[in-house]
Amino acid sequence: MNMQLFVNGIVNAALIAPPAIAFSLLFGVMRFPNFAIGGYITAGAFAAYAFNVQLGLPLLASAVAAMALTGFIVWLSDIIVFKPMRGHGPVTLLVVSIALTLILEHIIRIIYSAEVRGFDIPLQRPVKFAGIRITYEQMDIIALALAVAVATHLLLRFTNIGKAMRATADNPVLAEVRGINTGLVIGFTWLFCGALFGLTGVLAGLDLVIEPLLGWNLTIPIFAAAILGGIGSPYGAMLGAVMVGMAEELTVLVLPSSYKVGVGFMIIAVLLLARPHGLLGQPEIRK
Amino acid sequence: MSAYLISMATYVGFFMILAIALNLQWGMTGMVNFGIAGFYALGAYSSGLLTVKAGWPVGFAMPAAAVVGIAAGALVALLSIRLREDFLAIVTLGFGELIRLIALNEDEITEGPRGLKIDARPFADMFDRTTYPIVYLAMVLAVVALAFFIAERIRRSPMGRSLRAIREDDVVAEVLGKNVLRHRVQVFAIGAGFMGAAGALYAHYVQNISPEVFMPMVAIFIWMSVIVGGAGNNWGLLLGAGIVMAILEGSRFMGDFIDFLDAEKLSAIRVILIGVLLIIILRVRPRGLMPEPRFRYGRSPGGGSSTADAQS
Amino acid sequence: MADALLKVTDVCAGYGRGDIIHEVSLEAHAGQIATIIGPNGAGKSTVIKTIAGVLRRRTGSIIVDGQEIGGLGASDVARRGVSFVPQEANVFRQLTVTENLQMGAWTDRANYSERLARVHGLFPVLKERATTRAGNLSGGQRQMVAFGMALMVDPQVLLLDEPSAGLSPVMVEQMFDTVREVNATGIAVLMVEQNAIQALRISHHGYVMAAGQIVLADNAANLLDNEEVSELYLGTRA
Amino acid sequence: MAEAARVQAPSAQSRDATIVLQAEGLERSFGGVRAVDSMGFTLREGSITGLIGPNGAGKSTVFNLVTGVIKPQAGTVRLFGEDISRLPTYERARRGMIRTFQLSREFGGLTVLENLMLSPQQQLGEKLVPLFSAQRRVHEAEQAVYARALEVMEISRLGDLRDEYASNLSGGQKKLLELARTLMIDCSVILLDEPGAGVNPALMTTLREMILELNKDHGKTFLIVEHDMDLIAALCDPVIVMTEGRHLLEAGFDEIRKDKRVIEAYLGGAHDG
Amino acid sequence: MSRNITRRTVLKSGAATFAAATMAPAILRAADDINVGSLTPNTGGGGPFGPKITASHKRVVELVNSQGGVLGRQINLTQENSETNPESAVRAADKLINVNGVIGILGTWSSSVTLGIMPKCQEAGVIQMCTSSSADIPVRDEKGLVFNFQALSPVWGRAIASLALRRGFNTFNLMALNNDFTRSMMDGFVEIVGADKVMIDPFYYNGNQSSYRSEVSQLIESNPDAVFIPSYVTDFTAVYKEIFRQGYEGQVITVSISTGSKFKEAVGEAANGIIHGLPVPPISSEAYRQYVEEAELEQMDGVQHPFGTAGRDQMSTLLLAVEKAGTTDTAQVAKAMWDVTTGEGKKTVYNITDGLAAIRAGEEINYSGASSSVEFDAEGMVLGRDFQLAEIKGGADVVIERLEY
Repeated sequence: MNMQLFVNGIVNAALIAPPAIAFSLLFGVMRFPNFAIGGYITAGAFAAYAFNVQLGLPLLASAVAAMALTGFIVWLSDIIVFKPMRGHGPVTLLVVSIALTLILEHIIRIIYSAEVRGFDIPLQRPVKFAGIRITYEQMDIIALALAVAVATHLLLRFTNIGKAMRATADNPVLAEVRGINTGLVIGFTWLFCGALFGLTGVLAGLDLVIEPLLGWNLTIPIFAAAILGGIGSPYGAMLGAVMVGMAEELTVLVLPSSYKVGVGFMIIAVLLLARPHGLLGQPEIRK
Repeated sequence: MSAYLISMATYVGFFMILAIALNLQWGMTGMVNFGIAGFYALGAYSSGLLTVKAGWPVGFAMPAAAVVGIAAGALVALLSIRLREDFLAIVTLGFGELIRLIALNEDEITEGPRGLKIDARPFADMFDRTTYPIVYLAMVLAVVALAFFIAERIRRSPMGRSLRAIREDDVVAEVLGKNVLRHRVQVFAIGAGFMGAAGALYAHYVQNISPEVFMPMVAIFIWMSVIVGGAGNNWGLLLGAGIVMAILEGSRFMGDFIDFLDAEKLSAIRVILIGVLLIIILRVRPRGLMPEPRFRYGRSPGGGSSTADAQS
Repeated sequence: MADALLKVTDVCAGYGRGDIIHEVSLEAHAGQIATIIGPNGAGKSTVIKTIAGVLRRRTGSIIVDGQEIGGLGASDVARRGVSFVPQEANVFRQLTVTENLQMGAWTDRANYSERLARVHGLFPVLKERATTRAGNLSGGQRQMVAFGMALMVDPQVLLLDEPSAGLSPVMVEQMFDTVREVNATGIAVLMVEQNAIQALRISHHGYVMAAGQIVLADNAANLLDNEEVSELYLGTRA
Repeated sequence: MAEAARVQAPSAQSRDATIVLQAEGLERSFGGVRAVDSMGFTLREGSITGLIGPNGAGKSTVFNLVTGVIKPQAGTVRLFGEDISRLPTYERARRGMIRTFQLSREFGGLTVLENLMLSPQQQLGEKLVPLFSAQRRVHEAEQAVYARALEVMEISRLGDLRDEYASNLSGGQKKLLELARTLMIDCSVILLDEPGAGVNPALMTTLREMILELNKDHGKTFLIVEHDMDLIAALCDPVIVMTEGRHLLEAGFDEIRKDKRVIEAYLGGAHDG
Repeated sequence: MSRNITRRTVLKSGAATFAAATMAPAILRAADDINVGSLTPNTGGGGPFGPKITASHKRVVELVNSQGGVLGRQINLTQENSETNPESAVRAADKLINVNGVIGILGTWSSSVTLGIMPKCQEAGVIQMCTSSSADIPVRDEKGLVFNFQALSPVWGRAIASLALRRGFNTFNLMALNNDFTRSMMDGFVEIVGADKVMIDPFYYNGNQSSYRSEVSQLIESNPDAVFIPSYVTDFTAVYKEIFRQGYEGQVITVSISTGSKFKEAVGEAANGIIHGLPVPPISSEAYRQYVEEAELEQMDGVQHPFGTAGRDQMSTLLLAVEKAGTTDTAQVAKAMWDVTTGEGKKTVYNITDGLAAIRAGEEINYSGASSSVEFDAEGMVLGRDFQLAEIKGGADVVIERLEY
């Protein structure tokens, strides 16, 4: 049982790590917690549904197309909603992003109603070894999450655009002064993160159910993972995802499962009280 | 029709109390609270359970709800006061969810998901059925006025000045000898007390409360009220609460005019409308419809008044 | 005298509604150092930020090497060979020293290794601490990184906003030595300084600003000798 | 000028004066790097003590440790003989120790007047109960604070800016405001972190005069971190030199400017003769 | 801005908005209409069902209006969204009662909404018709104005349990979505199978979670013969996918509302083998056939429309009762509800057209509905709904057993 819970936790973590990384990256550049990730993820799931079920594309192609479309939607949301509001306080933008997620969710409702949906692929039975059950699909999800983490790391560390992203997140005015077109970099960041949210939509659609609240349900764990890892730090977000994923699963050992959501929050609260800047976050000392 | 207006005004009253409380906590002191629904629920359940299960008279139960709110607020503030604002957001959100989960799961006490039926209503036997809603509205407005008076007195006082300083830079405020912790805990507790009182008023008004009432969406509406009205401005948020409720309720009447939309699409369009309006208002008036006024002291010649004159 | 490399004519700029600088005109020539001094709030930093494109000029023209750059954003200005070192927050704290220098070379990655070698030559400590995050450096070392970044391209014009602020006396000296060295390679330097006397001593030209306007322009030596200037802006030290 | 100023400053002869502030064995590391390493010093009543040293020597950290903004890993701080090491920052402030910051930290959303009126400690109107029970006395106290703020604005030449948001002030005006804020406070020790940074020479004179006046006429004790050696020379005796988190030496400025170690590490050639 | 203007602005804008928004429809409304409210869950947990209930309400009203109305008056239907949330449902009910002046609020679905608006409805004397299963509903209805078209959930639990026992399962584990409806259903289930056959304590999960993995691990850990999972379709779909993925090979039993066609589409072939039960419309009945035709649905073997059919029956019986009572006085209409639905030896009608005609012809009628034969007990709770257990085979529901009343 406990080993199984451990595996469950890893799968959870794999599901929330990519969006937590994206959320963190976005926070780094935009400096506000974007609650619209729920809407983005839902949009990704429905986009993939449209390509896969309605247009009959294979799932893999649908996933890629959904990532592209979500990236575009997310980028567009910046152009229309957030870009004109640069310089506003983080709390104002947070409220705006909540409004945005409500808008996205309900546009999807108008088009698709609240019915449950799934992709056009059969459910898989697990393989069993050493008392652990895991499906190939879940292994794929874990592998994908790792790939996203590594790819993001390589992107940020070794490519020019990645370095420019870090520079822009660090100090946008200086980046501009050094000749970096921060507008382009920010646009790329939205697109990249949007694609990750799209991917999450696909994976969450596989794992859970495609319905208008899909992304909203994932928002808090993602937010928690990003915060635990020290918001704005993509590597921390991966670690945070593992912790949140595990915490959610292991809760059932000590408390009724109906308290699961709350316990996740409690763990976050306790950790934040012990380390107010997250696990990998650095306190800032101003002179 | 007028009965409807009276009851909507009563709901606006609940929103106003919550908004005044949030303004005190966030608008004036900079403490983010996304757990409004939790304090609201705490007040509602405290007063409800004290009357239903403990047999308290409603006249004692309702103030007790405010006290419970104050205690919970102080506790939450003490625990989480050093957190950055976005972290405080998630901790308070978690507190709200925790309260809701407790109400949901501890059904031996709270009746859980089937909801708590509350019969007791203040002064109910003194008035007939048609005038009672007006009496209730008056009661709610009296609490709005009290909350407003307290919040406004604080805002204009040296304490309000310290609070705004803490909002700007808590480290410097502390270096200047301000007891930041005490200020924050006090203000958060007072705000939570208002929220508790609002919850109690709500509970005895609708007479049936269940955990589903206290979803985080309530917090979002109150945030919208404060932001749309103008953070830091108590008059503004009264306006904001009125506007948010007017949008929420007014959009119901769209269905009476637009026939071709089915109910599902219509309700989706309502929410979209609310979201779009919020974004537009914030775009056009980023500091709200009535921004925080600049404080000017004692400008009037010979007047010698040193109280803040908050006109802009 | 040859045509000025940087020529600012009648520039107005500011934040929000009002202008902070009014009809400012000044020049910087290749191989020379020009310094702006003046009281706090006079708008010195605003001038230099406007030239760098961090702030858009409202009227007037800014010409670099014969081309109008007024109205361009900071990144486009940087591409025109103008390298700006801001006063505060002038390094990428989360990036390593070397990554910072790479960012410096963003607009022109040709001859990267030669330039890196040159910057390492100027500031050997940057080579030692190549993989340290800039945020973990001391104030003086950060200033070197900032300066080094600006030199990772071959700028025509170097704009410095109070390069000596917050530096210990020995560091201030080094900094000014470096400015002189860089300038000797033919770059036009325009800087804003509080440390007016030391700055004017290495400068060719000086501008005195007050209340958003240039009130006096002369060669640096004359300004140093000008009694009015020393009383008002250099302190009563003489 | 420097000579003249130094004569006015309290001289090193008052060695036997009461010790106001005493720090011993302060230690603090950040991420494995020792920022402050068994640092100690004493401030004598009525002195203006300078604290100098190369960038990164740990001067600002010492300020943070002494005022409690950062908790030390070891060491004690005594104010008037009382161990304040465990006290929260605001309690230290209330015992008479106030500081400024290297980069001005004004309350940007408050007006200049409010920044000043805010500063007096333990105002009656800042307490919740009197606000509702003793409004008359609150009002009177506020009148007094207001009157004092007007005086201070006069002294610090900020009168024209009274209703301006502090965020709209220029860098030098902000410095002035920070110092003016300390004038509002009934304190005995003032720690200034680079009061001269970013201040032009003319304003520097005002600043210097204000510090001297506070010291001579009001008996306030100063600890000043500064890179401007003219200011240090004009005001400070003794001067403490820090390097690498440690107390290197303490002496009069004349002695320090001749010290080889100091010249090498800090002063450079400009001041050696 | 001076304070006075400010205050005025607040009052003005608030009052004006409300007045403008609320007066207009009141003017538009003809004074003589009979006003009926439909308060359905078009979003939130009941989102998949609300629109169907609403559509049924609307169809019946349109039909009646086109045939001249009831008591010679047109029916004016106002629809509101309960959002499956009592907080906004109470305000919606307020509007229906005070602005639209409805005689009844039909279609509430979740128990918390039905119970949440009950104090308001009771006070205003408004009839409530719901498909909620909380055992508290009859208890809190003090005026006899509430009619429930859904069997109470303990009844569901008991029926499903007895059908499951007959299939020969010996050990069970139970897990339920955390709400009132499912809680009492688990109690009913355990009551019949016996606590000794339940291997671990029944437990609850919350909807809208980001994963149900640990709950499922817990549920199937002891490998029982069967698991019973009272739930709604959204959470059940996610839970079932997880059960399948974790390799459970015993029997999954749930309620049919969670296994509609959308569920089957969403999980594909894996759905085969699930057993589900619920009170069913009498699918062999005439009323059900008519409903499927009216709603332009495909005739299916299974039981796909428990709430749509209930919506039809709610509106039909209410209007029949009005016609029967000859007045819109709600106390009398409520009394007439039994007259038109319950009792022996009356003429059976399957739709409102026939029913109205029969009443006008002076006949006693008994409406037999699409959701059930619609017989009420003394407390207004529906009696004798057929109950059926079906198995999903080849992507369709195959009835394996029926309990008929």
